[in-house]
Amino acid sequence: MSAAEEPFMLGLPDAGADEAVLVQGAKPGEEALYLALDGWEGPLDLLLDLARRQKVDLRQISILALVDQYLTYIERAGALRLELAADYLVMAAWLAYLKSALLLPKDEQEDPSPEELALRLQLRLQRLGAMREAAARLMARDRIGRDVFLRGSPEGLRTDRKTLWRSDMFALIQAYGQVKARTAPRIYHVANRPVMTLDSALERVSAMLGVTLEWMEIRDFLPPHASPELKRSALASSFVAALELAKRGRAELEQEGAFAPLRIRRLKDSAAVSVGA
Amino acid sequence: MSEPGTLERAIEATLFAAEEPMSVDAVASHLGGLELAEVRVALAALQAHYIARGVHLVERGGRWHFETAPDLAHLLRREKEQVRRLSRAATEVLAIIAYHEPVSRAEIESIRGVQTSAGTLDVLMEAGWVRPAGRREVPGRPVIYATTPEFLDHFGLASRRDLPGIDELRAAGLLDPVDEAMEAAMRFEPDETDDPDSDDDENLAD
Amino acid sequence: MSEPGTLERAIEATLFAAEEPMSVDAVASHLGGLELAEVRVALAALQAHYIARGVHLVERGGRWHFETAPDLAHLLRREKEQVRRLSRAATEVLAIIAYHEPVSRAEIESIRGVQTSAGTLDVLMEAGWVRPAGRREVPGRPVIYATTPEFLDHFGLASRRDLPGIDELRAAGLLDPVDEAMEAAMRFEPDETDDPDSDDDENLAD
Repeated sequence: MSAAEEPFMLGLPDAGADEAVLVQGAKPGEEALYLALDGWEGPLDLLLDLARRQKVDLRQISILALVDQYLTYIERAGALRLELAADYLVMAAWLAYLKSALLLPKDEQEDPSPEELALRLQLRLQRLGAMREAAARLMARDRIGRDVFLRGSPEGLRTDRKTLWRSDMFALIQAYGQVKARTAPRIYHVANRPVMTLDSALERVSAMLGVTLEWMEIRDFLPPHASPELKRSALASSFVAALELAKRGRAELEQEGAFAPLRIRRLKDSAAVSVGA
Repeated sequence: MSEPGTLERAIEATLFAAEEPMSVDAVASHLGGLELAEVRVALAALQAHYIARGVHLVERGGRWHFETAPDLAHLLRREKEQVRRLSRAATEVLAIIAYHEPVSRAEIESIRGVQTSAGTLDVLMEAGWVRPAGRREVPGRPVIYATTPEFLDHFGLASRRDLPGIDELRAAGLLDPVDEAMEAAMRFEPDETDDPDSDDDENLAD
Repeated sequence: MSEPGTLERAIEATLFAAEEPMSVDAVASHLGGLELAEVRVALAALQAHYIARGVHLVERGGRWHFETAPDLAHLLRREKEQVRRLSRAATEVLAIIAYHEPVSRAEIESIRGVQTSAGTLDVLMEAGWVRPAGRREVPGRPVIYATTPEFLDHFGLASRRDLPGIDELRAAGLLDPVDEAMEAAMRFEPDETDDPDSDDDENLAD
């Protein structure tokens, strides 16, 4: 329905002009004024103006008469060789189509019907007319600075905000306590725990192995009167020491089963057992 | 002449001195946290007192201020008008926003049948009468526009309900979009249009 | 209430809207060349009308204007007091000054172990609890700070000697290891949370 599509939303920026521009060389007066299309903000504006000249309620406007008037103006503008914005011509073409459709017998009509299109145009003109009227009434109200005036030199109200600070003794001493605690020099104590180092275990185990060639249980290497903590440490160190001696080929280890006593004895051919040899 | 009460005098002095219109809230808090109800009573009394005088106390968009009586305009008009002259396009756009708010630019344009130049909305926003009021939740999320309290103030409107003819326009369906009006019109018989009491809106036909 | 006359109303509106006080001459000519005598009569009537109200019509040096009634002048400039709790940072600085006074800012910082923003000392001086107490005679001559009598007053101390000593603080558990105390402080921050607008020490919160 390209021909039936309403050319209402047109790409013409509003001129922002308050009054119609007189056509140069035309006779002054209404005719000339009316042909100056610059004075209208687009075809809808021109149509509304034409509709109003019918001096009837927009609801009872004769769309056919309106179409004729519009087309007449456009033709006269053309005859006067006035530059016409494209949208005026698009509107003219659409209105010519609408007119012919309105005059055609009903049964040959398409959807939407020309009556619907005409009604739509009428509704739009009513809305634009209503807003134009409303704008005029709005502008005519008692406006500040034109009709009513505010106090010329008001003293002005000032509110000075003042902060009352609040705190208390507890907050004060607590804060000081925290500062002192936060910044006090910190001393670290490292507890001296009873351990047997690997070095001393190696020394101990080698020395004791030198005494005999018999199998000895690893427990027998532990210091007899040690505290339980030291015993655990000594057991671990002595075990590692025994592994180390076995690796160096100076001792051999034997264990009959899991969790059975671990036994150790000096190898015969290593006569001199000494740490670090 | 009845003597004004203490509260009435305080509010009178406050609103006389204020540089901006003040809401009931603002008056109450300025005067040290009064009950809103008592402030309202005092404002009403003050308004009544000033009604006959050369200065009126008026409420505009919930805010109160003193201004000169409108009937004295001719005595007070300055040589240089302080009021900005609006182009016809701007007055129409302003009216469309005021009567339809919130409204998108496309909706404004569909009523006017022309594109709205960027400057037109700018002028209205610069005047402080129009503000962007969020976006419409439709595809494209267009910005929608509404009027401001300053708009009500400037045009002497207590609220949007005071917009001239708004009730009649609404009743006549002239604030509804064309599509809705079309539907309504199609539902009824076309002879609805020569409704005998359709002369109640002669403001629309000059 | 007697209705004001036309001239009275006109003068009322004129003086209300005037940006400067107006002489009788100026009023008369503004209103279209009235008799000075009738303007004077109307001014006197207006002045009498306003005498009981919150706004007065006054003459100063032959020129007339409206102004707030003298007994209501305090309404024009109001002080609003807002109580705020001292931030933790400020409390720490105050405590350090109280325990070590007189003390310079660099000394405060070295005791706190944190930089102290200038605003913190300002707040304490605004509160009236701290004052500059001269300069330390060392290179750079830094300003040194001390507490004020108002400080003792607010914290209910007869003298600074009443501040609990380090041993007493320790006994009260206030010198608990820093990480625990800090953790507790970070977890609860009771001072800060009930004071939403104490934003002056965000940067100091360590």
